Formats: sequence, C-alpha cells, structure tokens
Amino acid sequence: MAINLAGIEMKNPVMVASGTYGYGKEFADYTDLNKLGALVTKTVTLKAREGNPPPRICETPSGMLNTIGLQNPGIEKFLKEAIPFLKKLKIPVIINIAGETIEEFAELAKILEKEKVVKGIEVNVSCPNVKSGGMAFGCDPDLVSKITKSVKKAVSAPVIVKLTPNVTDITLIAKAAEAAGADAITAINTVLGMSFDLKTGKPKLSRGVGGLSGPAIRPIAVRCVWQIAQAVKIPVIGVGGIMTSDDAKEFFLAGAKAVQVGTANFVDTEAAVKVAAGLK
Amino acid sequence: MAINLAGIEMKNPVMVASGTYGYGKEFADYTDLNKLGALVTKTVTLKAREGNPPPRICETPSGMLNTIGLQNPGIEKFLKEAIPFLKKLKIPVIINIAGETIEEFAELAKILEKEKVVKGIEVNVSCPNVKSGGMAFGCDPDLVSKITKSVKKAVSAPVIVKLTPNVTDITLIAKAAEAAGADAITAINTVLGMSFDLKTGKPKLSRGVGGLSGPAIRPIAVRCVWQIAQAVKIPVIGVGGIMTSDDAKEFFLAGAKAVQVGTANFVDTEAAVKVAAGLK
Amino acid sequence: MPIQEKAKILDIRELAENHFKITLLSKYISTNATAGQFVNVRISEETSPLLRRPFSIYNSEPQKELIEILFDVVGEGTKMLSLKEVNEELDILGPLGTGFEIPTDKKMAILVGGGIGIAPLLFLARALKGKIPAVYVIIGARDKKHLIDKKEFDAAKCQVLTCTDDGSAGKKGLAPDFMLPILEESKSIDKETIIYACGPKPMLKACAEIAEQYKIPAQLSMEEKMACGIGACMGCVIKTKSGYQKVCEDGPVFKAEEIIWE
Amino acid sequence: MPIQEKAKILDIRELAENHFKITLLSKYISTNATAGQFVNVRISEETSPLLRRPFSIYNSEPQKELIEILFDVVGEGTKMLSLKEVNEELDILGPLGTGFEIPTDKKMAILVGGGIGIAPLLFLARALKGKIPAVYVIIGARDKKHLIDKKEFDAAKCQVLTCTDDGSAGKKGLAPDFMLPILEESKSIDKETIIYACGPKPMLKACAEIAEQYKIPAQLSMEEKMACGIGACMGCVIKTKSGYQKVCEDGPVFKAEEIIWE
Ligand SMILES: Cc1cc2nc3c(=O)[nH]c(=O)nc-3n(C[C@H](O)[C@H](O)[C@H](O)COP(=O)(O)OP(=O)(O)OC[C@H]3O[C@@H](n4cnc5c(N)ncnc54)[C@H](O)[C@@H]3O)c2cc1C
Ligand SMILES: Cc1cc2nc3c(=O)[nH]c(=O)nc-3n(C[C@H](O)[C@H](O)[C@H](O)COP(=O)(O)OP(=O)(O)OC[C@H]3O[C@@H](n4cnc5c(N)ncnc54)[C@H](O)[C@@H]3O)c2cc1C
Ligand SMILES: Cc1cc2nc3c(=O)[nH]c(=O)nc-3n(C[C@H](O)[C@H](O)[C@H](O)COP(=O)(O)O)c2cc1C
Ligand SMILES: Cc1cc2nc3c(=O)[nH]c(=O)nc-3n(C[C@H](O)[C@H](O)[C@H](O)COP(=O)(O)O)c2cc1C
Ligand code: FES
Ligand code: FES
Repeated sequence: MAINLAGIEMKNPVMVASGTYGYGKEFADYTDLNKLGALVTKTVTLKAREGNPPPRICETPSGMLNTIGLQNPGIEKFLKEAIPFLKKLKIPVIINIAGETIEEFAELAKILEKEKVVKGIEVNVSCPNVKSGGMAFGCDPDLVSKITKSVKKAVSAPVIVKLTPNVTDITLIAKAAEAAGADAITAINTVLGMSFDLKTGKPKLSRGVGGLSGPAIRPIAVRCVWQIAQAVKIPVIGVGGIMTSDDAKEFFLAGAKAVQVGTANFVDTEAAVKVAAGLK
Repeated sequence: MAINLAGIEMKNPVMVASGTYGYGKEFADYTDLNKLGALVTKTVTLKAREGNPPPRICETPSGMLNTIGLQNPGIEKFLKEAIPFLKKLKIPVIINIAGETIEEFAELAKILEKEKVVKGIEVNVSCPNVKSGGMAFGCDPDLVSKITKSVKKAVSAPVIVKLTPNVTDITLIAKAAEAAGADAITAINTVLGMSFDLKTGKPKLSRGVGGLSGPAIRPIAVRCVWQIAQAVKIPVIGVGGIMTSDDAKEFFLAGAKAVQVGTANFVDTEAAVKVAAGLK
Repeated sequence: MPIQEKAKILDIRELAENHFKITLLSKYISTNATAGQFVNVRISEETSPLLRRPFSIYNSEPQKELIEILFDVVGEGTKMLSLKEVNEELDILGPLGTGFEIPTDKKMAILVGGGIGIAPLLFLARALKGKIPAVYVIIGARDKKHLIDKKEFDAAKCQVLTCTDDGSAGKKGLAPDFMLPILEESKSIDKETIIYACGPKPMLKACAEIAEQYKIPAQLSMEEKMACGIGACMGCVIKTKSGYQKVCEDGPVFKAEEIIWE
Repeated sequence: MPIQEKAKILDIRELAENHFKITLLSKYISTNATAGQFVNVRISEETSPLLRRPFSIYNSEPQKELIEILFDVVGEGTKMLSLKEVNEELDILGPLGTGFEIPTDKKMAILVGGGIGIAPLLFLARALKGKIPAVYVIIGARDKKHLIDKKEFDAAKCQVLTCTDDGSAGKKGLAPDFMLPILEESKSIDKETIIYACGPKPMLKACAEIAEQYKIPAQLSMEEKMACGIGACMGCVIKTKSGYQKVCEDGPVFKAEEIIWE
C-alpha cells in the first residue's frame, strides 16, 4: 500500500483532509496518527483570521454545510503552536495554505520552506480572491497558474493544488495547475450550498452560503477526479464523502493515486485510520 | 396558494419536474394529477431518441445518478401519444423541450405553438450541445441567449429556461436568459456525478458520468435559486431534492416563486401532491 | 392497476443465512397479482437508502389476504429490510409489471431458478397447476448454504431437481445443464414445452440459448436497477429487438427471443 | 481524556411526552466525567442523519458504571435515538468539553434550568453536595407537559422551585425571574453566591444580566451546532470577549461575563 506521491513517501495512500483534523493533536487521544499515510493541516493564512460568525455549520441530507471562514491563528502562531507537535509524528506532514492575494501565497510558502517537517504544501485556491471581488481564485485558470508558479518558486517541497468543484470545467483548472508546475492535484474542496431555517426564515449559516461536504458530494468528487485524471499526468488526490475503504476504492477506480478523508472524521474519530486499514 | 407564474395560472406553486413523471399518465393510477399546480412533461426532442444503454441509474447517499439520455419518441409521436391524455387534465401543462442545435429548439417550439393544451414551454439547455462538442448549451451564456430568443420568437406561451448547476457562475446564465426574453427560470437540473461499481471496476452507469438528483443536491439547488433570485427579476422555479413541503419552503425562502418535485416521485407516488397539500 | 399502500408485516423469518421471507397483509395485491409480478418496497423514511427496492412476489394467497417476498441480504437496503419487525408497516407499490404468460396449449413446463431467482417461480408453479400437466423445477445455487428449500415446490406437485455449482447439495452443475436430460427424456422437445427462468444473467442467457436450440418458447424474468418501478423514469431498460424496453413495465418477464444479450 | 466507545443501552424510557432518558453502561465515562460535560452520540450507521448529536451528561454513577442522558425529541436524530432499544449499543464520544467549575468559597448556589436545559444540572447538584451548603434549583418550562420531574433534585437535597410560562404547573413566570426573591431573601447577594444555568439563549441572557446586576459569578452552559465535538472543526464557536471560542472544548460552560450576546 506504500506509495510515493509526487516525491512524498507514504505508508498508505490515505490522508486526512484539511480543516477536518485540526492540526492533528485534536485526534491524538482517539487514534494513532502514525497509521495515516499523511496528515494535512487546516488551512493556515499569513495573518490570523477570526473566521465567520456562528452558526457555522448545519446538517443536510447525507452531508453538512460549513462556513468556518478559515479561522486560524496566522502562520507565525501556527509555527509556534502546531509545528512542535507535528514534528513528533512519523508520517509526512502536508501544510495547507491560503492567501488573500497571490503574493500572500508566495510569502507563506517562503516561510514554510524553512521548516524541515513540511513534506508538502497543499495550496487551497478555493478561498475568495479579495482583489477580484470575492470569486474564488480556483475558478480562474490564470490565477491558479500564477499562484502555483509563485508557490513552486518559493519551496522545494512538492506542491499540491487543491481545486474547487464549483466551476464549469474542472479540467481547465487542473491543466493550468499542471502547466504551472504543480506536483499533484487534490480534488475536491466543498461544493457551494445553502440551507434555510424554517423557524427563523433565515439561512442556517451566518454567511448564507457555505461548503457542502460528506457522502452527498461523493458522486461529484468521483466525477471530478475521473475528469482530472484523464486530463493531466500528475497524480490526483481524491477527496469528498469518503466514509469507508469501499468509498475510497471508488476514487482509485476513478484514477486517484491517494485519497483524503474529511467529514467522516467527525462521525468516527477513527474513520481515516479505518479507511487505510481497509485498503490492505 | 394560487399563483400566476409568468402568465401561467396555477392553483398552487407545486409542479412535477421533467423526466420524473413521464407524461403524467404513469402516475394517474396513484394520485390525482389535478391537485398539482402544473405538470411538466419529460423532455421531448425533434427526432426520436432511443436513450443511453443500461445501466442508467444507480443510488448514491441520499441521491441517485441517472443517464437516461433523453429517451423519447420524438415530437411527432409525442403529440399523438401524450397530448390526448394531457388535454383531459384541468391543470396547466408545460412541455419541456431540448434540441441538439439552436434551430431544433425553435422548430420544436413552432410545432408546439399550434397545441392549445401547451400553457408553457420549459427549455432544457442542459443536454449536450452536439455542434460545440458535447458541452451543455447551458454552460454558455451566449448559446442560452440565442436559444431563448429563438424559442421566444416561435411561441406565444411563456418560456421557462431550465438551467444546469454545473457552471462557475449560474447568475451569468440566468441573466443571459432574462435578457433574451425568458419569462421564468427553472433551477436546477441535475449535478454531474459518477460512481464506480467495486465488483466490476467500471462506472455504475453505462456512460460513466450521470446526473445527480435527490435530497443530496438540495443545498446546491437552494444556493442556485438564491443566487439567481437576487440576479434577475423574472420568477425562479426551484427544483432539487424536494421531498416534503418543508423542503419546498426552503426554496421559497431562497426566493423561488414555485417549485418542482422530481426524484421524490419515485420514492412516494404522492410526493408532489403531498408537497402541495403541505403548503396550504 | 397497481396501488401504493402500507402493508402490515405478519411474519418475518430468516430461512437460511442472509436469506429472509417476509409475509405481508395486502388484500388488494394478493387478489390482483399474477405470477412474475413484483412489489417495490420503501425501505426507510430517511433519505438514505432513498429509492424503493423491487422484489418478486413469491407467494400470494388471496384467501388469507397475504403476499410473501423472499430476499437475500446483499446491501444496505436488504439489510435494513431484514431488521424489520412483525406489526411494522411497509410502504409498498404493487402489483407491478408484466408477469409470466401461461399458455393453454402446453404439456410440460420447466422452471429454472438460480439463487434467489427462485422467488417468482413458486407463485408460477402454483398458477400452472391444472393448466400444464407436467411441471419440472430446477433449483440451482452456488452451494448448499445458498440452496433454497424445495418443500413448497414439492407441495405444489412439481418434480423438483436441485443442483449446486460445487455439488455440496443436489447434483453438481449449473441449473440450465439439467434442462437437457428432461427435454430429451420427455421427448416433447417441441411446441408442447415451455421454459420459465429467473436468476443471474448468465443463467438466463444459457436458458435462452437452449430454448433457441430446441425451438421452444422461454420466458425470462429480467433484472435492472430501478428508480420508479412504474414506467415513468426510463431507468430500468434492457435492450430488446424492439428497442429499449422497461423491465418494470414491459417486463420483468420477457420472451427469451426478444432479448439482445450484450 | 475523552474516548470513543460503544456503550450498551441499559434502559430507555419516555419520562413524559417526547421526553426520554437513556441509561448507558460506560465505566470509563462514568468514572471520568464531571458535571457540565457532554457526550457526542452517533445516531445511525447510515449517512443520514450524518453527524453525531451532543447531549449533556445528566447523571453519572461510577459505582454502577453508568451514565444517563435526558433528551427531547426535536428532530430526526432525536427521534431515531428515542427508538433505540435496551441492549443495543450506542457509539459515543465522551466525556467532552469543559464542565462547571465548583468554587470552594461559596455558601449558596442557584441552578436555573429551562426546559431540557435541566439535563446537566442534576449531575451538578449532586457534585455540589458537601461543597456548597445551600443549593436552590429553579426548573422552568413552557407548560406543565414540558416540566421536568423534580424528584431527583429533591433527593439531592436541593430546594426546588418549579415554574411554567403559562402557570399550568408550579409558579407562573420565567425561570430567571425567580432568582431575585431567592437572592434578596438570602441577603447574601455578594461573593458568596454563584449561579449556574442551562437552557434557551434568552433565559441564559436573562441570568447573565441578573448576575451582572448583582455582581455575582454565573456559569452558563451554552449550545451551538456541532460537527466534531472535539475541537477540530471550529464549527461550534460562540462570540466571547476573547474572540470566538469553541463550545465543545472551551465550553459548553462559560463564565457569563465572557459571553458577547448578539
Ligand atoms: C423485478 C425485480 C425483482 C426482484 N426480485 C427479487 C427477489 O424476489 N428477491 C431478492 O432478493 N432480490 C430481488 N431483486 C433484486 C433486489 O431488488 C436487489 O437485491 C435489492 O434491490 C438490493 O438492494 P440493497 O439495498 O440491499 O443492495 P445495494 O446493492 O446496496 O443497492 C443499491 C442499489 O442497487 C439496486 N440493486 C441492487 N441489486 C439489484 C438487482 N439485482 N436488481 C435491481 N436493482 C438492484 C438497488 O435497488 C439500489 O438502488 C429483484 C430485482 C428486480 C429488478
Ligand atoms: C453541549 C450540548 C449539550 C446538549 N445537551 C442536550 C441534552 O442534554 N438534552 C437534549 O435534549 N438536547 C441537548 N442538546 C441539544 C441537542 O444536541 C439537539 O437537540 C439535538 O442535536 C437535535 O438533533 P435532531 O436531529 O433531533 O434535530 P435536528 O434539528 O433535526 O438536527 C439537525 C442538526 O442540528 C443540530 N442541532 C439541533 N438542535 C441543536 C441544539 N439545540 N444544539 C446544538 N445542535 C443542535 C443537530 O446536532 C443536527 O446537526 C445539547 C446541545 C449541546 C451543544
Ligand atoms: C468543517 C470543514 C472545514 C474545512 N476546512 C478546510 C480548510 O481549512 N482548507 C481546505 O482546503 N479545505 C477545508 N475543508 C474541505 C475538506 O478538506 C474537503 O475538501 C471537503 O470537506 C470534502 O471532503 P469530505 O466530504 O470528506 O469532507 C473543510 C471541510 C469541512 C467540512
Ligand atoms: C430519472 C430522471 C430523469 C430526468 N429527465 C429529465 C429530462 O428529461 N429533462 C429535464 O429537463 N430534466 C430531467 N431530469 C432532471 C429533473 O427534472 C430535476 O431537475 C432534477 O432531478 C433535480 O430535482 P430532484 O432532485 O427533485 O429530482 C431528470 C431527473 C431524473 C432523476
Ligand atoms: S424503474 Fe422507472 S421506468 Fe422502470
Ligand atoms: S464541534 Fe468541532 S470544534 Fe466544536
């Protein structure tokens, strides 16, 4: 089951998805993190972000919506608070980053380049692009290309670009990332969704819309992975609605070289480790 | 609960979604069709279409995928076989049409213009565009505009344009339809998805990808309706994952003027009528 | 005319490992069903599993106002169904589809059931009584554990032959193989015989080939994934000589010569 | 340290309409839980309902190795939970969160529970025995039907006052209103009193205001929608003076003065 994913050596092809596992520590009481193929940390940004107001989550049929808003302490505090724990792990650690501008991505990458524990950088291009008025970077092949290039220039570790499914043709974005030098692609981030509270007449989430995750989106994620795997040569990491090793197998059939387990971790603290065990 | 939807008088704002209710007759044994706000027929095309090979459907978490492939007898046979039954109904009948070219849409509309029973035309722009290489018409604002204009020119009945959610920005498409004269918008058609059969290692559907429907996509549909309702002035018809009248109410809160019930009809033959009753 | 109704569970029992029988109270369906028809069962009020699950009517007793279905636990839906309890109600649609035709000019019928494919054949065997004098039933299964009890067929006065792929019970071999000796022996390999079959696709195909070879009519109960079960969604088609036909409405029983095998 | 485990259901009963108590066998949680902590319960193996549901620990008896939760049926998840049966196992995470602090320098505690908000207060009342001499409990509810039995609090030697919004049982009025007479009467409206409250947000806010007015400390058990329950998803935050804080980890119990009310 061991794989070499774009230069990252993993005991098995199962990672945890960014934002669903904190910085790893949160799950250490419940499961043996060293049984994972790799750990991907929650998105870290240059400056601290307090995140969106509550309510931030709600349940939907076989899924959930979230609008966490990338709450995180910023890269400086992250280095101090999260890295010491991550260093103790025996598995590769992949740091997920997001910037509000192209420059911020590069700056984050430069800072992380100095950290030995960082075995890969996952670039979250699904956050809103402040400069171009809130539409996610990941919807525009040009922006994805620019971000990828600038991160590639800044770090020697493999660069993984994580794509949003909320686009007309995800293969265009994937190809742009590949052409810009991405070492791998993660697909997918959450699907844009919304739900209303009948009691209040208002959206259930503070920001109205949010990101749909969980089994409900698995067919969408499998489709995206399949489309991308046929369009690019770099490895694809599949994520979206994986609860069991059987679910993970669907992604491998679709062409994924590795998978990430996200929302399932909330349902079962051992979900990711069980998926890995089930692939043997 | 009675509404006037872009000129179509309905007792209540609940219709059945195209392709999930046949031509109406199929459900007449089980429920009183005249309790619906309106009936939308399965997409009819100019020439007969035999549809895609089996397997055409599979179940997914809180949803299903289909790749029916618009199987239908073609407009001529449709007029002979379906219209006599539809004429007997006391509720408005909306005919859903799709062409493989822009011209075919107009031609279909012209033929239907002669049929008195037709109270509205729903234009399905989600089918693959044969001329421009298989991408759905509905992904391109220009094509949607052209199709809408040509259908508007051909018929006096209200023209409803049904949009696909598989686009980066659905408001662009909705605005294009509005500007081209559409009287209303239906959102959404199915979400592109895929699932693999672990036993065979092949996709569960004959064509690989298919359309995801059912409760799983409700948050996506509600989001699209909300986005569109803020972008256009014409009424929006909400569809996607409605099982109960509470689900329908979410769409009204999102800005829909009417709703359609699709996949739920397969689960409960009285689903649509129950949704209507529950709104009173 | 089929209906949608809530039918009370009168009995549910595990006949063999993973193999269940449910008895349902349904005056209407028991009165109106014919052999080969099916019911479409709602498994849960939740959204997952979402779609109904189709099951052949295994037995229908209008006097007692009950019907029975026989099923194997193969996935989530059948697992949940197996956990239902007596007195619970099941939301069912039925009787659905076009069942077996019973011609009046035949002297012999051979019923071939593979695995759970036996389900519609008991109902058929009973319906054949008094209409076709000699009824043979071949019950096949992977192995002993999966072989279905033949008692009910004995009671229906059929001549029953059982076989398993591995020979762990009954004869060793595939069900269709055992049609040949019967056909040869009876020497009525002609218009006086009819074959009925239900089971996995390869078995049905083998039956169709034998039927063609011997030029005798065969009726096959086909399966395809279903959404509506009532002919509205076009989801359940199979390829036939007259184009795609709906298993739920035009079938599940089709004439063997109609089917185009991939 | 919390754990994830399968806990056997020892008892499940409907105490009043739509109002249930489940007793679970859990040596670990009963031994380690403190008042105000909660468990996060997996409702179903299906994907819908998907997320766990959080419930306060109502009672914990380490000797008997059991814990109890008290819940109202408000939606799909609690409905399914109410249908569980004795001997079934529930997949639970716990004990989670930061519970009530029990200071050693107080003479009087007032516990205010609105509706199902009473749940963590029994555990607290028992924990206060021997630590705070006078424990008052105010149990409020919409009406008689929703009022929770006070017996267990009587047994815990608390002075119990019940009230309903419509006066159909106990006194008529909102629970926080009945804090004032107690505070006035006892004349210890100062550092010797502490307020604990759990219930709907408006009730908690009213308690916070009274606490502020009388300058006495108050600890409130807050609610927010949760995904993980273990501090990983950042889903369950509420606004506090030190920024967004996680109800599942930093709470559910917060100091009243910390909370920023919308
Ligand atoms: C006309 C007809 C009659 C049938 N009669 C019987 C019977 O009498 N006894 C019995 O045990 N089984 C019968 N089947 C098969 C039965 O419907 C499936 O075994 C059952 O739907 C599986 O559901 P699941 O949730 O356990 O399996 P899963 O594999 O989890 O189901 C996933 C999806 O696939 C569909 N599916 C799975 N297997 C089949 C299949 N073989 N045919 C059609 N759809 C399938 C389900 O309906 C569901 O939508 C019949 C099928 C048809 C079409
Ligand atoms: C720390 C904590 C302790 C709690 N203790 C108890 C208790 O002891 N007894 C009790 O009856 N209830 C308690 N609740 C509330 C309980 O969790 C909800 O009533 C329950 O989750 C509702 O689930 P449902 O599926 O029936 O409702 P639905 O409304 O269908 O649930 C939909 C979603 O909303 C969430 N949700 C709904 N209501 C609440 C709520 N009030 N707080 C948080 N999430 C909610 C559910 O978890 C689920 O994700 C507590 C909540 C929290 C946060
Ligand atoms: C609560 C929550 C928080 C998330 N935070 C992030 C994040 O910070 N960065 C990121 O790239 N993806 C984030 N995601 C997306 C997941 O990593 C994953 O792509 C998505 O949830 C689909 O996978 P799943 O269905 O297995 O959860 C988050 C998802 C959830 C549910
Ligand atoms: C089996 C099936 C067939 C469909 N056929 C059509 C069709 O012919 N034309 C069309 O415009 N939409 C078609 N749809 C889409 C539905 O009308 C509807 O937009 C979609 O299913 C979302 O609604 P739902 O979740 O309530 O099913 C079909 C959907 C299903 C499930
Ligand atoms: S299952 Fe819908 S047409 Fe047969
Ligand atoms: S519920 Fe996930 S952080 Fe609190």
